[in-house]
Amino acid sequence: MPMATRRSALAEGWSAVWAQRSARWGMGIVLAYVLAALFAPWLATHDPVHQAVEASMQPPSAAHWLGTDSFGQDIYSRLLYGARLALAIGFGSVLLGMVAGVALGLLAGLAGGRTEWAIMRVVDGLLAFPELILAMAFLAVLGPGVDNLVYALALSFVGPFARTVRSDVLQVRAQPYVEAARLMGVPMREIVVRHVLLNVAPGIVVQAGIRVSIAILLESGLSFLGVGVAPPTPDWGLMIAEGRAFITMAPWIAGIPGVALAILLVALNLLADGLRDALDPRSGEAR
Amino acid sequence: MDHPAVAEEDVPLLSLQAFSLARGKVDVLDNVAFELGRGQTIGLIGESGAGKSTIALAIIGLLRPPEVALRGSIRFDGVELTGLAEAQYRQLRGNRIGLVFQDATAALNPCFTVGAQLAEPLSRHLGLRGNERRQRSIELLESVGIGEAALRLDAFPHELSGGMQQRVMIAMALACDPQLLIADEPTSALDVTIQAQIMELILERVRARSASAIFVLHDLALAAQVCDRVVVLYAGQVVEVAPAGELFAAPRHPYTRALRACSIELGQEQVLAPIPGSVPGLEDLPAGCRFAPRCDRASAQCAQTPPLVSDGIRSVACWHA
Amino acid sequence: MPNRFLAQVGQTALVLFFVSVASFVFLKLAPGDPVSLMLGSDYNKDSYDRLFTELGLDRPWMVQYTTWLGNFVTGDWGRSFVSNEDIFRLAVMQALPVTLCLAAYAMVLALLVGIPAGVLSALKRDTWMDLCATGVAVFGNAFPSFYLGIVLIWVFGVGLGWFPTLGFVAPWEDPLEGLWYLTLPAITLAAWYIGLIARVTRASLLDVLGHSYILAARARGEGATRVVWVHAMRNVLMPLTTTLGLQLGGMLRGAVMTEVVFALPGLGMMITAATLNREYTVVQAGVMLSGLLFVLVNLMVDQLYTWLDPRLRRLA
Amino acid sequence: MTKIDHRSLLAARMAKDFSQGRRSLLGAGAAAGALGLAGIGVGSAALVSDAHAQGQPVKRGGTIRLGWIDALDTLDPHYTSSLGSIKVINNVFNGLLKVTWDGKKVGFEPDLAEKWDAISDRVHVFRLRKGVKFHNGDPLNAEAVKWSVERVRDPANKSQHGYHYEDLSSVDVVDELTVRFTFSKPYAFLPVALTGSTGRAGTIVCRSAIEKLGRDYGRSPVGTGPFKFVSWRENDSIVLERNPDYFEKDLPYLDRVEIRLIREPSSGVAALLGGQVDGLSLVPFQFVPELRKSPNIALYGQVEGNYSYVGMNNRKGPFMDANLRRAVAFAIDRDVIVKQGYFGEAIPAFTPISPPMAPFYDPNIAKTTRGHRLDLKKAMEFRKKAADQGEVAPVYIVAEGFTGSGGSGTRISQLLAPMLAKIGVKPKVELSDRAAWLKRRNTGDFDMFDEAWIADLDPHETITPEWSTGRQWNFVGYSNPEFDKLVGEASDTLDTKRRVVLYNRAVDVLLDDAPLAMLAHMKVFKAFTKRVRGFQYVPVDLLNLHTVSLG
Repeated sequence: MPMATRRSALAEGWSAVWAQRSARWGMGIVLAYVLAALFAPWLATHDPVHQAVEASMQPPSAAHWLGTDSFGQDIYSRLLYGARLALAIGFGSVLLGMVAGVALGLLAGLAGGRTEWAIMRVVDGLLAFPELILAMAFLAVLGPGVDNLVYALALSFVGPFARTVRSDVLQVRAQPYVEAARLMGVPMREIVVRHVLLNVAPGIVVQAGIRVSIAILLESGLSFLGVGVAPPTPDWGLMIAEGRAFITMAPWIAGIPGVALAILLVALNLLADGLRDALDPRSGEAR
Repeated sequence: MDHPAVAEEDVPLLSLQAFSLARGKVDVLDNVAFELGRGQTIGLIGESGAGKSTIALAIIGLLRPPEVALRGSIRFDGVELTGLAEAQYRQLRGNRIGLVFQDATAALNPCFTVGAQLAEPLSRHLGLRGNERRQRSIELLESVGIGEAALRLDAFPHELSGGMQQRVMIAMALACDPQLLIADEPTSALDVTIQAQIMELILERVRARSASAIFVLHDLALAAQVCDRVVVLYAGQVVEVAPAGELFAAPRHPYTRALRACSIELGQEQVLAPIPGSVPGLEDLPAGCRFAPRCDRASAQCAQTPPLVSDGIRSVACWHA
Repeated sequence: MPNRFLAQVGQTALVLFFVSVASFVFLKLAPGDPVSLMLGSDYNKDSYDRLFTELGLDRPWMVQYTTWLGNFVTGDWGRSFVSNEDIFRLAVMQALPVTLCLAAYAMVLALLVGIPAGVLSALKRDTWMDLCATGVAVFGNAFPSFYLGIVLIWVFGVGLGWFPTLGFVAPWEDPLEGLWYLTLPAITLAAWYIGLIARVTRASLLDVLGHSYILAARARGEGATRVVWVHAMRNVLMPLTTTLGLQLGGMLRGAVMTEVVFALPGLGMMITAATLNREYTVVQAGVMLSGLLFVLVNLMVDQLYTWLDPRLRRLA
Repeated sequence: MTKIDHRSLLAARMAKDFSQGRRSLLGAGAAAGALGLAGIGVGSAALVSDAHAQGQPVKRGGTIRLGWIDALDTLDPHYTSSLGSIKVINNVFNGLLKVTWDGKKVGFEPDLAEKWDAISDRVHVFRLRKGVKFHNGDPLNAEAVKWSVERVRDPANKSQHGYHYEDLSSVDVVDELTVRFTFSKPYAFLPVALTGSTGRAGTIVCRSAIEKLGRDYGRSPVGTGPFKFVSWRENDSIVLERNPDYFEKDLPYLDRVEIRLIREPSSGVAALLGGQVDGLSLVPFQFVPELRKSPNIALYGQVEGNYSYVGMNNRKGPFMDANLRRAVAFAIDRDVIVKQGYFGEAIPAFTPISPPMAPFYDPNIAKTTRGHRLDLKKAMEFRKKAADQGEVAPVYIVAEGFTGSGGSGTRISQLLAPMLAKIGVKPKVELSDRAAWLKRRNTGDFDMFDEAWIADLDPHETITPEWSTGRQWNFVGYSNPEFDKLVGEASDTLDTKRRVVLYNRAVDVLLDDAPLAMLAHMKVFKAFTKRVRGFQYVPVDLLNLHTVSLG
């Protein structure tokens, strides 16, 4: 069967992804979240930071579809606005970490020898650092603010990306077709982009999918430790952290954002699995 | 279930009647029919994608509902296989029917030693244990021409050469003296020098047991040498069945003739005539005779599917044969 | 193979050195210092200065680091500023064993639940069972550990009273009691890994089932269970080990939150408290230990992986 | 336990109504914000332990398990700043006097000092109990008291509680069991300073142990109290055991005390309800209603001597303008703060003087016009007079109460936002961890912050060191000579009536300048299971186990 050319592979990849039922579910949910985040102002029923003192800690009702938190703020509206931050922090930090990590991984994988050795020891150092502490210390240095939070989280993703990309690159580099390309005089730069990067793509995409969920969990952990997003910003991680103190009286305060986060993470994983199955040609053929 | 009581000569060991197989909406096999007598060898010939391997897997029961939909019948040694319960079918596999895979390297589990994988059919079907089983395994390896068999037993597949691995495959398939051996292109993954040896080995082992064999091949000339009869497949349909020699000498179906034309013969000066176009994808199968688009004698009549007409010895499915 | 081992020891030393420099610099740059915390609201300039100099925090950074490193290497890990406790005793004798027990117990639970869930969702691919098995498994790691911990405390601890929700009994002293105390924290920590293990098992099982040797095994008459659990799973172990090796670093992230919620005096708690108090000597000891743990785990995983993969086993 | 009728003698000698005011300025690292601390009750009678009331026979022995959710720093009384530590210290040490509570008023009773002769308003002679020994066997004599007081007083040791003895010129050993204090000026605050842990400076420590252990003394204290120190496992637990030769007869009843250190407040409450601990050192506000309802739990607590406030930087930034500060003070709806910030477990604060400071506190201040209260009209008036008429965005530094003081770390800032928006003040909230927050507060790098001064019993300790010019805890940099004069004068006179007048005027000056905006006086709770008997509640955030037994 003739090897499909790379360009059409991505197009064909997407249709393959769509073919998988679970991936379809995943993509649908993620899309719903993105839309909710974009159209939050129109979908929300209340101003997310409006405190209705008399209506604090109310269970879901007609007035407040998903209940209110300990300040009387409407949880449904905060959930929508919170989606913005969750996606921004989640995808932002992962993309940043990915770019840096992939660059490091590629460099290490391709350069080999002393540079690879040095880079991998730096990466090991990053990985050896407990993620939460790395983020907390780095945030303490940078000072408060969501942008600093994204940098802090991104730092703890550089390690894993670099590591997986490097091992993928080493594997791909050994493949005959890369050697063949080089023999045909294809410049190294183009080889890296066309052959190595595209073959490494499935691994990166799956990593990214999983990492987004880790990013949001880490951010919630930071709120738990008392650093990170400043209240009253509507943010899932903060809502869960703040809600923990009212778990017996008003479990929905932390429960609802928790469930929202859980559904997003399930969707991301389904999407990631779907992408993995679709973009990884070998698994497709063997079926 | 041991051998069935009635084993007359004339009842064929294996017979496929109007056998069709569909995977989802795609009809992979359409109305396949042929018979295999005891001690006989038959070859399934056709370009890749014609459904040769599918037939092999269907016979041994590795392609069954719910993955695929079956119609028609496969009778083996008097037993209807299409509806057989999985528990019974499992007792056939590796015991009464052996399968040799095309690429032995991929068909041997990298994490287990040769001995461990060889021992499986022996213990499951013949109940052999311990030393007796090990002794039997060594004999089997020696019977397929593997030297220092005892050493090889504890080796991992990646430590053997391609040819050696193929021999192990054969030993495994023949471990329980099956009545039917199916060899799915057993030599195409090997280099030419070893191909002949392996093919010779299989034939010799099959004849030694007066077992029947199905060879899945894509080389008409090889089929002619090795098989008693040959079935030609095109896009999931049987287009011609005939004794090997006659088929090779006087192919009647246009597709078989075309196949004959592009197989190289030593000492013959000939211009190779590749068949124009390629096997149609299983999704967009033309109505009627599926070879029509590539057939030089195609006519309006070919729009209807030609029946398989038999004259007692040969049969062909073409309005103009 | 001594030279490979020596190389790895060398690498470890360099990694830990890098980690210690990074944590030192981070904590020094971070605003706030242990002394202002110790004085709390009773802050006054002169007690601040006294303590600041007494603890040697006024020396130039370079001096502070090199003295710390010099002592650290010779086994004197110094004393914590706030509690004046010997850090080696605190970190190695007290905090490390707690985290190790918790992590081990959690990993066992995660494997016991994660692998079957992964196999189920692989075998029943794209059916409702696959979706719900993946969903449940992934749901486990969708909640931050601290929240999951608190829910478990209130449901199983206070509500049903099945498990203690607080404190630590050393399993090496009293195994039954120790494990009983560690059950809820272990579940909290394991939840994260169940999802991960299930997903990796599903993916690699699907991949392995596509190979011909599975078909060959069935062709030999092997039963479905044996084909999956012997032939297929044996090959799934390899990718599973590599992923777990990479992910074990994250174990401490979960441990930090779990230990805080369950009041377990582990490494995670120690490092977090010390970071918040800007006690750089304690943080460095903790991070060095977690770094060492991380590297050792990776070495172990490499060895396990080499043993698992026959092709490599013969080379090593 | 016969009580020598010393107090009336002292009361007659010192002043007509020797109302004991004193302070323990604490702001424990743990108490940033409203988890709050101790003061004296008003109205709701304290729960005096039941067993003793009915005279049931007390069951001796047993181990009590307690949950500590407020953080500890050191167990060295002269260097601790955490109330979490003080609750432990008060079970391990004694002072010359001790604080008691009869349900209505705080009292001072002899502890190590049997007799207190006030020769004049500057010279005091104390006669010590006989036969009292430290846990390591050293005798408790005049020499030990002198050494201990000098340890705190000596500037070289730089104890943060040294200021108690600023006016102490000398401490002399009269004889084996008699010691004389000579002050340069009358010191109305003395009783406070001399009580055990709450006074910190007055706690008597063991010289030989300190010389042997040095800084480790804080991790293995040796005192004279009812319980001896056994062990402290970092981040895990502290264990105390019974001091067999404690000088109070038959006490203590318990054999052993296990204190679990818990960082996550809700886990602590869960442990209490789950029966894993017999008591909690502190109860987060939001759990109080639930514990009140639970039949198996006894809750001790009421409004104590504290106040929470919003500090505004007088040195730089928008709040240098007094009118803007005044606008903030009158824009805050304290009922919402009480209901949402402290879940109803507090009362609005008009002035820093809290209800327990009986003679100084005016119970019907609400009816007067004194102090800060919600008055939007007045707030807008001040706002219009303010220099900057545009929208003001002051930097509001907050820190979550991770160190155990519950979730109120950022609650106040969130509740204030809508209130201040009405007067065109939209604070920019900056969250950081406690270390960074303390650094910014101590160095004035903020425009606003909120905190609480806790466990005070006397106006002196609750406003003087916080708002006098140049004092260490005057973080906002407030300075008003008239205020300094008034509080200085009030500290030097013993006549309570005169002190009331002076403090009222000082408070009015302070609140008019409004370097702070008053918030609330908080209730502080301890909770025990019904199994625990004989706990004597003292509204100064103490958890004395002397008389506690397990039913």
